[in-house]
Amino acid sequence: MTSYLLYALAGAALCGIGLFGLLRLSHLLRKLLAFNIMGSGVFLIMVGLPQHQSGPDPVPQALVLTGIVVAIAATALAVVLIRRYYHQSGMTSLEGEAGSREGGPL
Amino acid sequence: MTLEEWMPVFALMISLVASVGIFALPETGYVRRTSVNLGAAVLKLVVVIVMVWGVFHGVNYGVSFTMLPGVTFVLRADALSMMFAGLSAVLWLLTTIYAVGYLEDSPNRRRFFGFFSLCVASTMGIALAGNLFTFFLFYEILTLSTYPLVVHRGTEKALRAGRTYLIYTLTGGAVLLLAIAWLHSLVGDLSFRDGGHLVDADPDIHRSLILIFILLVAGLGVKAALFPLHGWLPQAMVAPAPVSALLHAVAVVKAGAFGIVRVVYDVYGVEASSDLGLLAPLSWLAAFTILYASTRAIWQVDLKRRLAFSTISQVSYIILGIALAGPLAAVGGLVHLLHQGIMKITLFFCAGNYAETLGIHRIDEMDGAGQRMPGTSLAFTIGAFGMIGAPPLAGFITKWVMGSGALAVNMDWVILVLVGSSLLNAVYFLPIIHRLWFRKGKETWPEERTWGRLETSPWLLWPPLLTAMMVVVSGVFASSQFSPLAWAELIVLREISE
Amino acid sequence: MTDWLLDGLLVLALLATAAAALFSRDLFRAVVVFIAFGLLMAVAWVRLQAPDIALAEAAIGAGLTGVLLLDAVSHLGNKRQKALRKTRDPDERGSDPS
Amino acid sequence: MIRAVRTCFIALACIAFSAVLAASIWAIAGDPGQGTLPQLLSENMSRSGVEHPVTAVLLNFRSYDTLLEIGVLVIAGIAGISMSKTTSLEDPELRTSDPLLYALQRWFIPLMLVLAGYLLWAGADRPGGAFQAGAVLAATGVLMRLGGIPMDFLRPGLLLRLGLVLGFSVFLLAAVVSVIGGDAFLAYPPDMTKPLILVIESVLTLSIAMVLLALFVSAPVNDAEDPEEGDPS
Amino acid sequence: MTLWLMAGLLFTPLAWAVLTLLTDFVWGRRVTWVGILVQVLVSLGLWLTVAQHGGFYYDLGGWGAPLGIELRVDGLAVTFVLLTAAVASACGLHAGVYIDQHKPWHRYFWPLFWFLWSGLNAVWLGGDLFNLYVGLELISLSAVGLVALGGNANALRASIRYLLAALLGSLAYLLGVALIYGQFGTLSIAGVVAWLDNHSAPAGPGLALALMITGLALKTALFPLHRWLPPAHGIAKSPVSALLSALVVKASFYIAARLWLAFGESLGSLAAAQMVGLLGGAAVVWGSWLACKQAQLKQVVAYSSVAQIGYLFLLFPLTYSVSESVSLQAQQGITLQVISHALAKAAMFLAAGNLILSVGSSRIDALAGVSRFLPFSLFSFGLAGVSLMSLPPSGGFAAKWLLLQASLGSGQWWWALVLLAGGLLSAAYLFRIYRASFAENPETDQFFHPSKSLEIIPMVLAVMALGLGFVSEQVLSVMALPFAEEGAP
Repeated sequence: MTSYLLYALAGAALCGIGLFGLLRLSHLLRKLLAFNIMGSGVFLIMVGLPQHQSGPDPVPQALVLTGIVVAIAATALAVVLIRRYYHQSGMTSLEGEAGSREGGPL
Repeated sequence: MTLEEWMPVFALMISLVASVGIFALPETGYVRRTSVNLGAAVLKLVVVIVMVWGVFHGVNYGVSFTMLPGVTFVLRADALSMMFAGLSAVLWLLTTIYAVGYLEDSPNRRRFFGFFSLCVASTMGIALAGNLFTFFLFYEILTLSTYPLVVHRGTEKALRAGRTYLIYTLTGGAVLLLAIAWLHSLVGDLSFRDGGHLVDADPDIHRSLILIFILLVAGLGVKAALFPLHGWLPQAMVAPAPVSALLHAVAVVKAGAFGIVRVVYDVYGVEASSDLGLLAPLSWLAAFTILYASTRAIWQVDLKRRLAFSTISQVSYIILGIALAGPLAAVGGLVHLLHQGIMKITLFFCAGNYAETLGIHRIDEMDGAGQRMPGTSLAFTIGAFGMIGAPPLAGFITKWVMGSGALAVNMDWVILVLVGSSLLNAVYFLPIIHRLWFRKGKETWPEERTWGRLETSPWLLWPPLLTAMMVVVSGVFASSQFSPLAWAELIVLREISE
Repeated sequence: MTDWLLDGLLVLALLATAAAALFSRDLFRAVVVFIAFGLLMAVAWVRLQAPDIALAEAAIGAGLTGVLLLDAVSHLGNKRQKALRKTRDPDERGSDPS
Repeated sequence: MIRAVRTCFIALACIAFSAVLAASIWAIAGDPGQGTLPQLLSENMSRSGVEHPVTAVLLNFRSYDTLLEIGVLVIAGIAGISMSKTTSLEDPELRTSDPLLYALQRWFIPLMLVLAGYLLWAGADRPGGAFQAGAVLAATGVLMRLGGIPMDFLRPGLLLRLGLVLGFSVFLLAAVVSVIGGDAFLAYPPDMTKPLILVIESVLTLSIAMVLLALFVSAPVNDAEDPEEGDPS
Repeated sequence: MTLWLMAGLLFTPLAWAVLTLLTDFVWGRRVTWVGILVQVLVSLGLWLTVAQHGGFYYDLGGWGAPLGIELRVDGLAVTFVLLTAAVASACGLHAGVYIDQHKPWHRYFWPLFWFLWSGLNAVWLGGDLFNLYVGLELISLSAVGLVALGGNANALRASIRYLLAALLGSLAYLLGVALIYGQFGTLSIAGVVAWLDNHSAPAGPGLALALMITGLALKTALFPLHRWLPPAHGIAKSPVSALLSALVVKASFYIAARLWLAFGESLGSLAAAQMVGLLGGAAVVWGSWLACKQAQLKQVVAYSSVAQIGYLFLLFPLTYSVSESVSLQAQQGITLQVISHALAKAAMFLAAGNLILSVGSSRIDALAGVSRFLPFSLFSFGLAGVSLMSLPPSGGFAAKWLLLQASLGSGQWWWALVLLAGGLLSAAYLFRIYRASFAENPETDQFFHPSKSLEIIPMVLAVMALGLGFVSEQVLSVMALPFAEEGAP
């Protein structure tokens, strides 16, 4: 067991927390926070797991950098959409319409 | 490609191209549309006659290509194909003439004629299909292209009938597809072959083959209106008369019956089918359908519905004929494919004339129509007597040959069915004839239209007279070389000589 | 040993801030905690010997995302339809089921 | 009540998910396949044109990822400005009058600009690079914006759009230049690798900052909308 | 030559995204026409090259896997590249006329469109797990942007929901990639396959495959993860709906299929395969049932996508531990299903857009009388429907036939029943629409007649879907051995 693996396992826990938030919370900004937390968990696993075996590895680090930029792009897009949605409808969750009582995106 | 390869493609494409052309023309282009339509019908008749001649002299028309891995698309003309193809080519021409007159001044004619030609194209495809896969292809296209014709009038009743029609035929199609796919996965691609493929099939798959046969008959039986799958046909009579005449009396129901003939003769083979014990139950079912539908027909007050039940009953003659598994009975069944076609189309043409000219739909309105429309009524009478089986008309030939065939294979009970059916036919046709000629008519008809000196439009009058004449001719000259009977004998001869 | 202690504490802090960011009653506070989470992540990346990611996380993950979200919260927070949200938002429950 | 049950159910499912995931990680950690990638990477570093391995991976070995990733960023920017109001920048409501912020600005902005420059320059051989520098630059912009400094180039117009795609287009051109020489897409000419990467990084920095900033300022919302298809309006 | 073609294929969409961003809508349209021409020619050229000389690996930047990113240019990939070229150009041409050029935000339609196209090409050709992730995100974000473009609250709700689902799916996929990299130390699919060929399958990465496929199934809207799809596809503008239904959902399915065929034998299990197939079957039934219940035309078409997507997932049970020939039949069937559904669904959405434009309402019962006055668009809709109902001679029928053969050949006859039931159910919801259009409306022609170019495009697509059945053999033979894993790096 190296400290790398510890972080990878912490990443697994973060994934769980983030997933719960994404599925259960209804406020859209909170969902977005949950998405980012889950993303962080994935990144930790991505770097921690291979480094546990072979020491610092620049390839997954580069991947995570790419991943972070993609995540910020997605987050920013989501924020724009959410703000416009709020502006048009006055709502901050997707549950507005009758018939869709579940908060999840599924 | 050689001419032998091109001919079936021509036969198929003529109606298809006509259909596309009709759709491309504007709704208001009556003259151009009619010329395209009639021109295509004549051309097709010529092509089919050439092919009949060729097949008679042993030319092999055929073309095929691989459509999917392990599956070929085959068009091929054998004697049986040409019987069905000839029937539909002749009747297409007559029905087109009739329909031009019938639909004068009504809306949506482009749609009607476009889909009508498409139906005929798929009928031709069914006739020329060289294997079960190709057969199924056109069988489903026929289903689809008939739907717009059934709901043509757009009324609530028509839409409901369309729905019933679809539920029956699409379900039947699905069952048929399952059966064909299953058979394909068991024994590979099956082209239609005289004598069939399954004579020495592995005994291990016998149970599967029996099940597949049941599925095949169920799938095909929907279109052939075999009891208990006949429910859609009387409802579909809401369609315009030319549709009922060509499609629901001839093309669609015959497609089903034709398919059963193909399955029994050219896929399973008569020998294998009867060895598997499949034909006896089929003949019982056909016999029951004959009697049941004739009985039901008696109580129908609507003329077209009565004719529809009559169709259900008559189509089962074909199935009965081949299910008896004797060559003579088979000749009787096959010849009925033609005979019933011309007789029934005569009756439907006449029913359409009564409706279009006098506004008559119900049988109790027909009193005295014989004086008002003598030509139409004469044709109707000939057709009805043919159905009953009065000599020397076409229907008599069928029953005679089939009866002798049944005796030849020691199935005496069939005679009872034939006699019973003739009696029932008489019970539901004779009162109509009585009303036509011997009852005094009322002064006014429900909706009368006049054409000067003529009883009705010549477009409407000549087709039934011609077909009625054919009923007489094919009965009287049954023993000649080119009669339907002779052709049916040729088919059976080629089948059993394998 | 100190390393292990440090790593352990960091991991615990990460999990705690993550949970707090998701389930804190107040949305504004949630975002602030999320920024803290981002900074902790940056430290974690340093511990994972990934200084590039650490820099990026600090600048992008914590910094920009945080600002973006804070800005969004200030716009969404207290304008219209507060009553509407009250019935729908689990903010009011504030439970932390994880 | 139903809600509480559902919450419990989802919570249990998520805990189970974490547990299974952790178990998998544990199993993989105990039974590693022999990856040869790190060795391969160090063998090829000399041909990459830069000294820092992460930069080498990002901008040379796996540059296609980076190219597409900038594309993703540009998409987000496009979607952002497609919804923004045109005359939002002088919105007085947005201007903060916090003296602390002013003070911060006076000191921070130059400092941050320097930091961004350093990060960019460092990327070749040390941690740092276009993303970090771009992010810092964007953060500077955000500060300026909060401080009410007008930044007219962020008004949705040709200039903004040009800025959005500048880095992306330069990268793309560099990618296709090699094809003319008969090489693969994205292959840099051997003797120009380092300068090309530097140029790409610099313009990327600018563009990344632009996109992030555009997304930040595009938040004020344009009211106009399309009717739904088939809506009689 | 191949070099130029590949570079053109990768470069054109990205470059056109940049160019169209700098112009307004009308100029963007003209520029797009040129781009479509280039892209179609390049795709065709590449397809011909591969058809003649076979597939190859293309090393981007001159760095081969595992260090660099390799593109896998095989028959299947180029077929999908060509399919994309056909469908996307149709949608692009249609959109150029269909979309209101006076709304200022519509200029952003073109760059998003081109980015979507480049993402699709990246996914078809991708041979690198992480690169596929980036490609997926490129697709998702541009698709979400297109749905949201100028949208009202409903469109925004749909697009946010879509975005969240897509992001969650991508994260699950990325998590799987992380585990795969941890286990195998490489990101190249071929590399992992080569490793698996030489070693016994390890226990850990089974979850990785499960995660990736679950994430991709979410992005493909497999039942029960389908709920984001109908609102997004129903509310987007018709050309966008067409792109989304025809191509975007296929991209994630394509990756899932490639992963399954590469790793499924060693990392998957029979239970998982049957489970996925079961969900697919449920999707067919449930999606069709819901399609029957919809009152809006485009919602019917959108739910039909949910049902049709269900068929695709029959690939999983029909290729797991079955004989080589059955597996091949299933793969060919699914490939044909993807192609024919793409063509038919695009035609259907475009035709639906025309119909809505004509009758001025999106409700089905507003279609009464359409069959008399607007036969052309209705005809396109109907022809596309033939393929969706998988009736002959359409490509859908060819696909169904192969799948029937595969399910009967592998003894899994229950999938045959699903296939047949699905065909009947799709007839149920489609004939509802035809039926409405045949109802006679006593009024005269009060419909708006869209321009001919709008009407012809869906017709061309529908005829292609219909004719696919006749050329299936040729199409499949170009794909020689679909999904073949030849030549490890």
